[in-house]
Amino acid sequence: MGTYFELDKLDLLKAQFDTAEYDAEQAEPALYIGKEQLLDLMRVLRETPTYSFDRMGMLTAVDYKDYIEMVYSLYSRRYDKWVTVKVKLDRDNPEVESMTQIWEGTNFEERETYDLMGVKFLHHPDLRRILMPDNYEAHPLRKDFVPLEPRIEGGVLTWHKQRSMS
Amino acid sequence: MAQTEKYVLNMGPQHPSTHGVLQVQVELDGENIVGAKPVMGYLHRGIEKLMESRTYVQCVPFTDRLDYVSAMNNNLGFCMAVEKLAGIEVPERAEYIRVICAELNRIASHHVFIGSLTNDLGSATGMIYAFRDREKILDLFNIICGARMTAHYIRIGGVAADAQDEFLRDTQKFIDYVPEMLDEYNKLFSGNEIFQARMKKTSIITKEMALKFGMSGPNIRASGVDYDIRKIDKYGAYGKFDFDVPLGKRGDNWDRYMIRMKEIAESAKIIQQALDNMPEGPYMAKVPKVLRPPKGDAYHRVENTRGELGFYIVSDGSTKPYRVHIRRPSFVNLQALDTMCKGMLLADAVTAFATIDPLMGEVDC
Amino acid sequence: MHSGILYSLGQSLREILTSLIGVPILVDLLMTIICATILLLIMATSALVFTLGERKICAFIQVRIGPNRVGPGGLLQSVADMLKLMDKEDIVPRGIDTWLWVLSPILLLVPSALIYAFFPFDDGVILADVNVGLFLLIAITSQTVLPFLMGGYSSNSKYALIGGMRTVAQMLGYEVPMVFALMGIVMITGSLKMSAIVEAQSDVWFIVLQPLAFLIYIITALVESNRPPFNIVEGESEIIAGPFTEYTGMRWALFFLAEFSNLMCIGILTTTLFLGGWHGPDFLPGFCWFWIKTFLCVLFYQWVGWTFPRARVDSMLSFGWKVLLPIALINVLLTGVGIYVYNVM
Amino acid sequence: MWGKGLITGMKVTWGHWFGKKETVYYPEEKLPMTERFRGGHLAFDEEKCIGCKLCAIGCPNAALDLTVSVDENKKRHMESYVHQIGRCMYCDLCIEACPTKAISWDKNYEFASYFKEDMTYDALVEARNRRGNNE
Repeated sequence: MGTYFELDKLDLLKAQFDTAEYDAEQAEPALYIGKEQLLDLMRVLRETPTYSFDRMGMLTAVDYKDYIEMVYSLYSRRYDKWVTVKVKLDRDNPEVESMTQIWEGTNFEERETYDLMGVKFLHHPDLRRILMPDNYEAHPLRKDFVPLEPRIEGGVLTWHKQRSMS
Repeated sequence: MAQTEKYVLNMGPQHPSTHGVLQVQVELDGENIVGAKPVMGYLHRGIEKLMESRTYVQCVPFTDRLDYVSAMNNNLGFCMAVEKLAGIEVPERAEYIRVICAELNRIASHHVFIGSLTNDLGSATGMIYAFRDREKILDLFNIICGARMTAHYIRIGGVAADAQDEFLRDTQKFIDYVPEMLDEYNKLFSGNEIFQARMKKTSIITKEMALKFGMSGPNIRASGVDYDIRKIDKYGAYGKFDFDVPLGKRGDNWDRYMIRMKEIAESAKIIQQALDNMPEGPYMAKVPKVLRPPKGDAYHRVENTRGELGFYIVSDGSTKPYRVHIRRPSFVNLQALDTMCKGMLLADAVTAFATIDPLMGEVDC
Repeated sequence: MHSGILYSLGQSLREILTSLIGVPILVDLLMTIICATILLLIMATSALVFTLGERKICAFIQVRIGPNRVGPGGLLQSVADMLKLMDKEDIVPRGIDTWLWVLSPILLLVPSALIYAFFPFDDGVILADVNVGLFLLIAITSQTVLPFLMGGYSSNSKYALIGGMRTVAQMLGYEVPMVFALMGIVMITGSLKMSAIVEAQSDVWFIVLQPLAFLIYIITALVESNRPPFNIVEGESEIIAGPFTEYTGMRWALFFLAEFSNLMCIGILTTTLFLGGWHGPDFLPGFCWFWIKTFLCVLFYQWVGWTFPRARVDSMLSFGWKVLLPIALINVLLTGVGIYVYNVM
Repeated sequence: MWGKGLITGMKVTWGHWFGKKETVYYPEEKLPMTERFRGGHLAFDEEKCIGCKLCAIGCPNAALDLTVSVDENKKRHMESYVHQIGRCMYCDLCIEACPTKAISWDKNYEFASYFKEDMTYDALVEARNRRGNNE
């Protein structure tokens, strides 16, 4: 079981990036970062030899009703270390830099997050829906999601908002 | 002036060899593949969403349906994530039983791999032989938990019921049979020249590519990257067992096949050690009837048959998880399909689907 | 002169007909019709027998029981299969080239039925003992390519088209080594006549004199008849069913029939060319030996088919051109040298 | 090399040709079900049931539809115990939840049906029928 990223290194990062924050009280504090600096932070985490987080372990988004939080779990194979990076996004228009610019293997996971949570990834090579039908409009994993109604119109399956749930 | 045209062939979702409902849009130039685009979502059931409205205990049977040929591994991953979140200590005997079940299921899943691979290569006999042996493992699961595939045996805090002597005895019998079984497979396909000609030096994934795509499991190990979470994380009781991580050299189809053959032997080794050192004691930790993990989040990963299976659980302090995200290995691995198929023949595409071993229940979640 | 039950049976039938009609040309015509009918019946029943055989053999190899419900021990399974196929809806896909599509399965049956005319089933029992028998045989079996291509082209399906094109590639790759392999036999016999080839094996079977040619022939025969491991034309895991993808019901059954008829045909050819035809110890009549050998050959082909995975198109073609053809040529050379040495001694 | 692998492969298949078969003649010969086998209908024991509905609460898919009546002694009685097999995923949680072990699987796996309606049944009625037949 790999250990968590050391606090002093988190401090270093905090000094380097002005939007970086973490809760020192927690045992395994997540590193919060502003979305403008995310890409730079990730580059530093990946490319600095003393960090070398070369694997994007997991990438997802959580809908906290007021905001959407992107969660990145990074893993360093060389040092056997973990770090969690979190970004808070505006719920109405969530946009964040795509991690495919650093880890190409996040392509499908980002497409999934876009599909199910509605987070738009900037500079993503191929941002389309992946699990839901292409003409589906809602984002199912949001907390206020109401299933759309399937209807066949002119031989094409279309999706419509439900008329008043009573 | 001769003119050739590229054309797109839709393989799947109904096709004899696409492993469930995977659709691959293969762009062909004659029989040479120019590109292969996987299209998924045909089996999307929204398990992540479903879990948000179930209690933690009720979530466990849904993980069976993710990767339904290695259900025990999924149970294990989810239960360990919840245990990490709620701080539950699992008794040692339960850990051992978990390892036995997970490794048995790994063998069973590799049987499916071998079976579907040989079937895709046109030898239905190989499939029947592999499934015949898989049946023996499923019968073992039937003894220990009463279900053959959707086991729902590993629970939060331990296992559902104690392992009977009958189960342990029959497992021992199966482990004794493994070398004979592998020998038969080696004679029937590994040594077969046609088989080798089709597998060797086709659909190569280099080390760099495997790392780039974030692949995991046997697929990345076939490319020569030593990345086995059982070895790295030593979760559960895995730290107590001695086993090797087989590695490939070239990263071609043949390596991906041989890795799995070797892994079957390694899994048998682990099970043998677990059977020999099986401790006595309780099989279930004291878990509150109504489980309310503290507020927070936890990410736990286990080595599933197909790679790194991770569960990210967010708890808001209630009885139900606020958010569950599943990092599915075959979903991520599938990204390499395009690179694997490029420049190969149509017949190789089928082999590539088989060796990358995606399971649509897991891909679509 | 000829001996054997079948031959004398035919002779007495001819005598009866002659006494009834008296016009020799009509008698000949009638005899031909009767024989052709018998051969077609044999072909149809062979499909029934081999379907069951195939399913049983594959079941035995795969540690299964196999069909066992219809009739005693599942013996009538193939009848049930046939009834099912007749019962099926005849689906004609949209956008096909109707004439080619309809003709393809029918045309496929013609060459596979025609070649039965050149097989010596027993001493003197051969429908058309022409001087260029072997040549005609090879010429006619190559014709099966055309209906496959027609079916593949006209189906308006990419899978079928790929299958159809594969047939052509495979025919080009394998017809040549096959002909060169059979050249050795022709050199020893000094004749293309089928009866002469069998006659030449009365002492030593050609499998002893021509082991290399035998090996090449087995491989090429598997390719010719689309049997696994060389069933790339069908290749069910890649291209569904190749040229037959869009056919259903009886149309598909015709393909099926032709396939099994081809299987029996290569069994018979192996027997005739290499295993001494109807020659055998005297306690059984010649045609019995003929059929026993044929069935053993078919059994062997099925056993091979259910053991091996399918070869890939490119490796298969390069194997045909780069390995089999040189070996076949070497075989011709060796045979020539052998004949020379034999004659000198 | 040189076809040696092909011949060993053929030997393997030949070895199975006359060997013991793994499959069985199914309807005549049935495989035994294990003790813990989960499958079939729910065998309901009316006497043991205390009407606590824990099984229905524990069910992840709401496959159990119960109606309970309370008589004058404040004793709870089961009025109907509808099990929708179409929703059931045989996770065993209802049986484990039962404090009095009033339900168990009847282990009869032969309930395939042509009609969707047959997938919903009342375990209470079935239990009464079964008892009626036994008496």
